[in-house]
Amino acid sequence: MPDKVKTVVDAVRGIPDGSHIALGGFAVARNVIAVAHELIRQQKKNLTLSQCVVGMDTDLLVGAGCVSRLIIGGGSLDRFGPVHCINRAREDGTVESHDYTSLSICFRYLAGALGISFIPIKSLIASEVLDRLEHGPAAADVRRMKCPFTDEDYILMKALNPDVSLVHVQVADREGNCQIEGPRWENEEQAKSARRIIVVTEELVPTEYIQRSPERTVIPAHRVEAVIHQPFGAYPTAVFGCYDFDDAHLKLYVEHVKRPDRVKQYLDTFVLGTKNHWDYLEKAGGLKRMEEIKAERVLGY
Amino acid sequence: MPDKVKTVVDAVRGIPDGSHIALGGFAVARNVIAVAHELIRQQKKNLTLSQCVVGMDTDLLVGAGCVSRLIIGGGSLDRFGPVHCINRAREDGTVESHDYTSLSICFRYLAGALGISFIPIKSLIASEVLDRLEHGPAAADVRRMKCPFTDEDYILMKALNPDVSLVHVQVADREGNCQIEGPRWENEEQAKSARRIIVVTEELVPTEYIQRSPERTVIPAHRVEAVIHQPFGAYPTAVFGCYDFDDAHLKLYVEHVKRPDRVKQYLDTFVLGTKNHWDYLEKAGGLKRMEEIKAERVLGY
Amino acid sequence: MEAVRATEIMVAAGARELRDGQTVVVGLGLPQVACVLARRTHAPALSLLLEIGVTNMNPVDTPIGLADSRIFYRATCWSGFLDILGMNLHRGVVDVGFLGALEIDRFGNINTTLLKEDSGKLRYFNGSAGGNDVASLAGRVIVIMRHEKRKLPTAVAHLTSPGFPGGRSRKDLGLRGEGPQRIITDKAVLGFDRGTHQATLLSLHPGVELQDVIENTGFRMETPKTVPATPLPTPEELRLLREEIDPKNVYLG
Amino acid sequence: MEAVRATEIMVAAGARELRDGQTVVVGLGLPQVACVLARRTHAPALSLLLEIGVTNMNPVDTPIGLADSRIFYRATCWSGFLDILGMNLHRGVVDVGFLGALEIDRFGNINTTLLKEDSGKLRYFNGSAGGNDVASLAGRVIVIMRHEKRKLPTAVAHLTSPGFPGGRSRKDLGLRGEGPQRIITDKAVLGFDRGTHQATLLSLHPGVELQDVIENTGFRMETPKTVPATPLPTPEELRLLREEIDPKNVYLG
Repeated sequence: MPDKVKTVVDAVRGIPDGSHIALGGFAVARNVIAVAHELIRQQKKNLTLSQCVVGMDTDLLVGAGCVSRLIIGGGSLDRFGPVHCINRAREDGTVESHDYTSLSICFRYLAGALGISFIPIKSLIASEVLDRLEHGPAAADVRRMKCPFTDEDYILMKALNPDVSLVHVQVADREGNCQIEGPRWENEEQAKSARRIIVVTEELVPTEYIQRSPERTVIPAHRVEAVIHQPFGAYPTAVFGCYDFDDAHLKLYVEHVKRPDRVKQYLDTFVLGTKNHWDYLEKAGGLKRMEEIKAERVLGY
Repeated sequence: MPDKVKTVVDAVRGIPDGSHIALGGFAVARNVIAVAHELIRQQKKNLTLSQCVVGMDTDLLVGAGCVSRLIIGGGSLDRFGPVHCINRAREDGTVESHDYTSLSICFRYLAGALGISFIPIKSLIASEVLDRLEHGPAAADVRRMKCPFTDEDYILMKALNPDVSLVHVQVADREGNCQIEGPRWENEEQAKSARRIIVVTEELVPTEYIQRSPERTVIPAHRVEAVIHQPFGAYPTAVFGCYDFDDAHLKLYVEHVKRPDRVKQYLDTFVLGTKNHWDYLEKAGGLKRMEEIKAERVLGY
Repeated sequence: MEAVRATEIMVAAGARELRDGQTVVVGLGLPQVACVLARRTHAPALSLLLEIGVTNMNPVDTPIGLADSRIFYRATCWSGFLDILGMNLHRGVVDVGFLGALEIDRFGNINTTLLKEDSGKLRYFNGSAGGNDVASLAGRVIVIMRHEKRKLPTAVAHLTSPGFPGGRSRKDLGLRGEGPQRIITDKAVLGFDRGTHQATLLSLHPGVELQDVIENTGFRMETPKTVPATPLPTPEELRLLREEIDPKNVYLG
Repeated sequence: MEAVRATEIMVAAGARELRDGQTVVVGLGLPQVACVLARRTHAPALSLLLEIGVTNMNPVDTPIGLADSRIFYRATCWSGFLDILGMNLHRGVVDVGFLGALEIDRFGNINTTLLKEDSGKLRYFNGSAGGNDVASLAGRVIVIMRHEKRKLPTAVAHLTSPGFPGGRSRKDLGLRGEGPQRIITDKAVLGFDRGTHQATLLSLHPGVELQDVIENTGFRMETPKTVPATPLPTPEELRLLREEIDPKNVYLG
């Protein structure tokens, strides 16, 4: 099998403006920070981002002005606060937001992953979430239908097939076989629904390691286009079994982004003002800080 | 959590005649032989059996006259030959057979597992498989439909929700958390589509063992009604990591069932003529034979 | 012994809503504390599911949210949304969904999406996440929240998750499950009338005046002639909460 | 060196239909041998998928079927039908499906379900399993089978898996993929006319007479004026087949 290891710079170069990108993060866990930063450094524009529950990765990209459309189920940065950039962009109308629910986004990815162009759901019914989808920019993506077998009311949703899916994993081999530790939220359906899959891995392992527990392979090599090897690539969000979130940095992030005039300052310091992810990690505390948040063997955090 | 360990006798007592049972076997691998035998000993009648790819478990139950309806994707005993009892029952019309494909049965289970009452598929189209479903006893379970989003032609299928799902696994705890080694065919969707789940496990483990690798839990405890602990419970079919199929016994089985007049002889000797699964294992070669087919640590067979 | 706090009455009331053997989809915070309390007392076989894909976790440190690795610890199954919200919640095997709310109205409709400021400007919050899914699909829905007039309006500013919209029956609307059954606040426990589907007062927490609740509720509410008192947590429940379940007062403080 | 056997010509012809980097859903027997040969020669990045839920296995012993643990060995992913047939085949990322057949007719329709005996009695066989799914959904379908008149009828006794039913285009019928592209037998390689969707003769295996093929084919078939010869396996291909891939002649014998 071919070696698919690429630099984040090269991988991101291959993502055109206007792409629909599915992001693998959830709140403050396994966010694709390394790729989000590079998308910002390369000043990508008009991206559509989709995600079941948004995270810091989406908030960063919206804050940097890379995004024109969101297809999401909701979300926050857990106890660190709301996703200020996303919420503000929805308030201002600078981003067109298609607001679903966790399961309805997951079902749309599932349909995309299975190659069925629609899927029924019993969520959304009798809610303003549905009203806004039906009477807003997502009108073409939802329909009402009765089950021909049971006569039950359903909402039909159109499959989601992102152009690119970005997922952060603990372990991958050079061919792209990926294994995820801990809960996997929508990562499998999301990845397999996409036309292209780019993964970021904490650790590169020989294929022999993958073959020791093939039941743990969530994304198989033949679907993967590129593997980016970036330790602490999800920092300051947590990667189970590798490192905890950095609460100090997350607080600093929220302190900045909750004020529109300070978003730029955060981005200038930690993204645009850094050459690459290693440089960013140095600025964020370097080796000493990373060792402090490194996961303990038994607990996984 | 409650202890759900039961004897196969008690578990099978709770399955009424006429039930729809989903069987977890595939050809000559991980068949639910221990439960199939007990269903035969207790002379269950009018069962509906469903399975993506049939195995010896289904063939036995059909051969013993317990079955009135099959909902299946096809299948054989691999190189050991066809499923003689099933094929003969279809030829004679003694069993009503709804013949689908591997994926369409899997999709029907998936819909059942997700609680959606229908699911679209692009298989079956323009085939006599579909004609026979539409113009036979499965007419109420399939419909044609155009996708409202893409205008593509689809077959809609009704969800499958078996009364009971029987799955043979390598490892379970007393509460019912189940882990499967090797490929899982349709076991997860099949189990989760059913109203009741009864599992047979080669080995009972403490919950702590399950907690060491929770990502391997395919069926979680809160869905499981009963756990039957039966080593070599799938014999003479194979259980990856535990034991190989017994080719001598499978040949003996096929030699018997290919002749209608000798089916009874096999059943009398190995099922009705044995008190329980231990007694059957003794008759089939006992400890020495089981040690011969026991899996080697690295290869898993 | 320290005086009983409102949060402790809330989680004890929440725990009492749960039966042994039930399956519950839960969010972090007071709902999760209520479930753990139930599991440690009368409902040891309660199954706790987190939408992210965690079943029956046994954390030893206090997590700050669903994305916190602390909440993954010693789970018996790690899966994902498709399993928890699809193959359990949508499948119809979740008995109880525990939710929080920005606002909940007299028909039990929940808003977690946005509020309108006096200036008319919209302010966005977390949106649905799994909230709409749970409210649409769980057997029973229990809401735990603070009792404030603005959080209990006649009609929510945005109907994110349906209770009984328009006072109509769930079945007529095409919704599954029995919908919201309880609103547990720091002052009282509310239920829903089976005919009108409107919120009614079930009990007042000890020391809370009826007038206080009426003034701090944005909608008109049926009240029984004599309002029962919400039972206090037992000494054993208080001990468990204070010494074992949330000793650092992360949620109860 | 031993004379080249028909099975060896068949698997070499099958291997040559595969491009490097393609994803193939394959059954056991000659199709799998063809894939392994391709992977060992010009297509090292071929991905092999088994419907049961096995990806890129590296068996060291010869398996007797898909349910044989020997075929699970050193795979890079174990999953199930939903992944292989759903998230790969139905998803549209499977380039080639390799099938066997009880019968295949002039429009490439496959029967694996039943045959009618002269007495009129039906005899059932394996049915579809993944066959209909592969034929309906894979990018290209390649069939490997023995060349017998009764196995190549004008119309199959049961249309299990569609090629171009009624000679109609796949698109008009609502089918995905390009349908059957090759029938590789022990005598010849057949293709399909892009206009009429009928089977045509592409090449004869060395030593086979045209008349032999015509007489052993149940339908009338277009034949080119000069029929090319199917290329023989190269010495290296023969060495691999005989010494490494199937030394015990389980499939090639």
